[in-house]
Amino acid sequence: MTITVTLDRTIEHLDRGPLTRDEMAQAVARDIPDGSFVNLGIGQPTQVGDHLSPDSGIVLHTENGMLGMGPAATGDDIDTDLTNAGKVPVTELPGASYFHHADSFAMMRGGHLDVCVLGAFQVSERGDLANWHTGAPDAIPAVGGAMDLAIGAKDVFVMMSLFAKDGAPKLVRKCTYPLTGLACVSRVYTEHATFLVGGSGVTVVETFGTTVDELAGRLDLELGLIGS
Amino acid sequence: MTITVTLDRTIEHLDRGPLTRDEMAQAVARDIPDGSFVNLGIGQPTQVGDHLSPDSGIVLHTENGMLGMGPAATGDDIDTDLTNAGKVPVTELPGASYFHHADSFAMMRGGHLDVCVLGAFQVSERGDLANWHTGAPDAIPAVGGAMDLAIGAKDVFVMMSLFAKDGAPKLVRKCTYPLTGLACVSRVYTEHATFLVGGSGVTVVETFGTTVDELAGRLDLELGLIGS
Amino acid sequence: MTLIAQTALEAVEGIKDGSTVLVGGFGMAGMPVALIDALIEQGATDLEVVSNNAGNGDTGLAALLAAGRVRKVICSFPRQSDSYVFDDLYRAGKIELEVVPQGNLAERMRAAGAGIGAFFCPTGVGTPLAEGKETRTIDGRDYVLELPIHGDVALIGAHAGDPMGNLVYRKTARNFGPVMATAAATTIAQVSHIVALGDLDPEVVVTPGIFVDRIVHVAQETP
Amino acid sequence: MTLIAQTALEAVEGIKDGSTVLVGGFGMAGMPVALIDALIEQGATDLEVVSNNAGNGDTGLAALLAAGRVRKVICSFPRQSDSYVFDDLYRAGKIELEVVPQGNLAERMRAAGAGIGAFFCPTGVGTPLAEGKETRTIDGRDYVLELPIHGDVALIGAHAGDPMGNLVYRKTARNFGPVMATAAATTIAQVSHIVALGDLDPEVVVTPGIFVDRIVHVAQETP
Repeated sequence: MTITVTLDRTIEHLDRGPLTRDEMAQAVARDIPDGSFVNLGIGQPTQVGDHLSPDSGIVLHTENGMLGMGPAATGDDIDTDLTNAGKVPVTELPGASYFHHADSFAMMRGGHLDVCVLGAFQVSERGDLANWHTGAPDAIPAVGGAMDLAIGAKDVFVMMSLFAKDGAPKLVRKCTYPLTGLACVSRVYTEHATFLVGGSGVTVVETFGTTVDELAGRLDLELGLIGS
Repeated sequence: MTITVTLDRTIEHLDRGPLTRDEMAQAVARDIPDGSFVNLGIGQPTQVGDHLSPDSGIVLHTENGMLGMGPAATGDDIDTDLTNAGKVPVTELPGASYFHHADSFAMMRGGHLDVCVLGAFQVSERGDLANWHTGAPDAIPAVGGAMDLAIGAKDVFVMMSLFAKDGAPKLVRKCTYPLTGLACVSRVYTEHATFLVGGSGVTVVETFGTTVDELAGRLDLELGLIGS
Repeated sequence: MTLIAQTALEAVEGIKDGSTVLVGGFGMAGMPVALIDALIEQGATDLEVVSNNAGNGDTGLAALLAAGRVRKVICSFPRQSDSYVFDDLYRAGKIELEVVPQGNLAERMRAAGAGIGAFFCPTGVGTPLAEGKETRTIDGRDYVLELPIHGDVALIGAHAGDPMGNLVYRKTARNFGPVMATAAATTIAQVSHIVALGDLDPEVVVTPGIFVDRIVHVAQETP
Repeated sequence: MTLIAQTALEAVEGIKDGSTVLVGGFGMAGMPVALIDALIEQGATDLEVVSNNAGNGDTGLAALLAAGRVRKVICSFPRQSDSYVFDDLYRAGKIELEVVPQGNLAERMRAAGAGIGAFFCPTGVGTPLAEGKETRTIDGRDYVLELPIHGDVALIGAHAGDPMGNLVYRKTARNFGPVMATAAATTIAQVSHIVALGDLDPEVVVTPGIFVDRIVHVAQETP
């Protein structure tokens, strides 16, 4: 799938931003082409679903064995046999299908999904992803489907805050956390800006409430501009 | 699965034999334990099905995607979407299931079938099988499921005539025809005798219309006797 | 997004010369005859065809071969009582042949669809079909390394499809269809019935629509 | 031959100390709670458990762990908000852990059931979970060699089963059950319904009875 980028839009949006989480989810949703097959990772990426138009023809995959997943289930619609990968009860849309775990991950690994949206601890300029382990020596390792998702879609979008709590950038030259996947991320959505990564390095698509120069000052990276 | 051999029966049956093809099929059927999952190869082995008792609980697999295959279909029961591996219309028994080719051969390769019955050009004393190619230089090679079947059941039984048209034995020290599988055959049913092969060599289980000594004279093999 | 084509010819539009075409079916069961006929009309040539057999009589795959459109056949069993079109081309040196054990044919396409780079397979060890291939002993058993078979296009037959491209099959006509659908960049299915969205129970869908690019309704003699 | 056990305890009879036990379910969906409870009562110990998670709260898998019966867990995601039983055992060095990416967990069991000796997988390349494993570049992409995971026993949950052992599942409770059923020497299923032979449409059977050794009826809250 080719992601089409509109070249004539303003890169720096100083009138709004930083974006709220919901606005970030909206920004991601806007970039998912109609008719795509999409997997939304656990946590924040799940919110992207709220901004997908029902007539977009976008079909959601959940790695625990379903295509055509609908919104979260409430009240009488809750069925403990029907959950998303975060184990939250969900609903089924017309045209859905169920399959087992090996088939579900074969579908991902085989490159049949168009877009996967994930959270991250760090993303590197070449698109390496670190999102499964902080590297803390006492942490109990747990990977779930993170590594499968990282390599399992034609495009991997990351949604994350641009800076960690200690102020360190999370978009970096080289990840210091244990990796989830190599050169797999194509886009990074943050509250301050949206970036393309991989290939020729980091390109700023849009900023929100900040200038590219300000961003460059806070990131230890070469920043290219979209369309330049 | 362990094949239980009755040790107190007479080995040499001089009063009957050589067996007809139908009697050979009957001999094979008698040795298939109740409740087995069985694949019958194309051609002569298919006849074994005629001698399996309906209350044996034996379930037939066909590699084109079915368990619970019934007898050949006739008249109005013929459905071109329902055939065996020989492309002959068949029927469906209660408790049947359908699956695709990858799943069907995974089932075989994974060792889930108990018995497979095949024809052969040659079988060696250690159980090597040659049944797909005569080695003739102008023959068009065609293997079908032969190699998958050869390695795909806990026990592989071969049904064949003991001698080729030119009189050469088909149960041999070493196959001269191109191989289908190594050390895969456990039993060989012929019109003159039934043999165990593999492991410790060739053992005569029963003869029909001939003595063990006569057989030994016609075969270039050491013959052991069952139970000895 | 699955396209519902109005004709078989529209369904096969754009198949390029030199393509690898996976063709479903086992005997006539599941054979996408209308799509093959359309491919003959469409005109793509220099094709590599992957199918269980290499054509019967003068129709379907045999007609495609007879039209000189196929450079190579990858199959398990070319030689049949009525495979004279293939036989003549092969004996005349006009077509290449790669014989693959039937289960390896299925598993190699499954690997292609599942993103597996290669797999160690016990089938064919010690036989001429393993010659030149890497072998390895794992846990006391011998295996041959087998590579995926990717298709540019898959042509398959199914019983019913919905507008999402979800497919169900009938009996042993299922055979190679579901596997080929996963292994090709573009999958085209001829179906006996097109049903409305929501008419296929999600529990019984065999091929999820994500694998299916185009479907076309073709009346078939079986229900 | 599939045995219809009268009780969950009868269904788990004979599971030996030291067994590798594949346990189905993803969260509570498809989790064979009654079989795990029966396994606790049955008493087998020194077990290696393969499951997506490592237990939640104090019941099911967590209770088996708390009873000290599990030597090692192979799973994709042990750490959860309520995985305190596993967490404590792990931090105390009382249990081994092998973390496997979720898709590799499924595919490695699929390989075991399908007679594949090993496979080259793109998942985890360049990450700590690939350390020490053979890697290879095939057709320009990097892969890690992954080995099958065989079970001595699989404990799975399904929606309905028939006397042949054929199983169907409900919605996302299908998850690991069909794969684990193929990968274990003995597969034991708890089902919400036992139906008569012939009551399951052969087209919709998900796990053919050949993979199922014992089934037991256990009333469950979902239909």
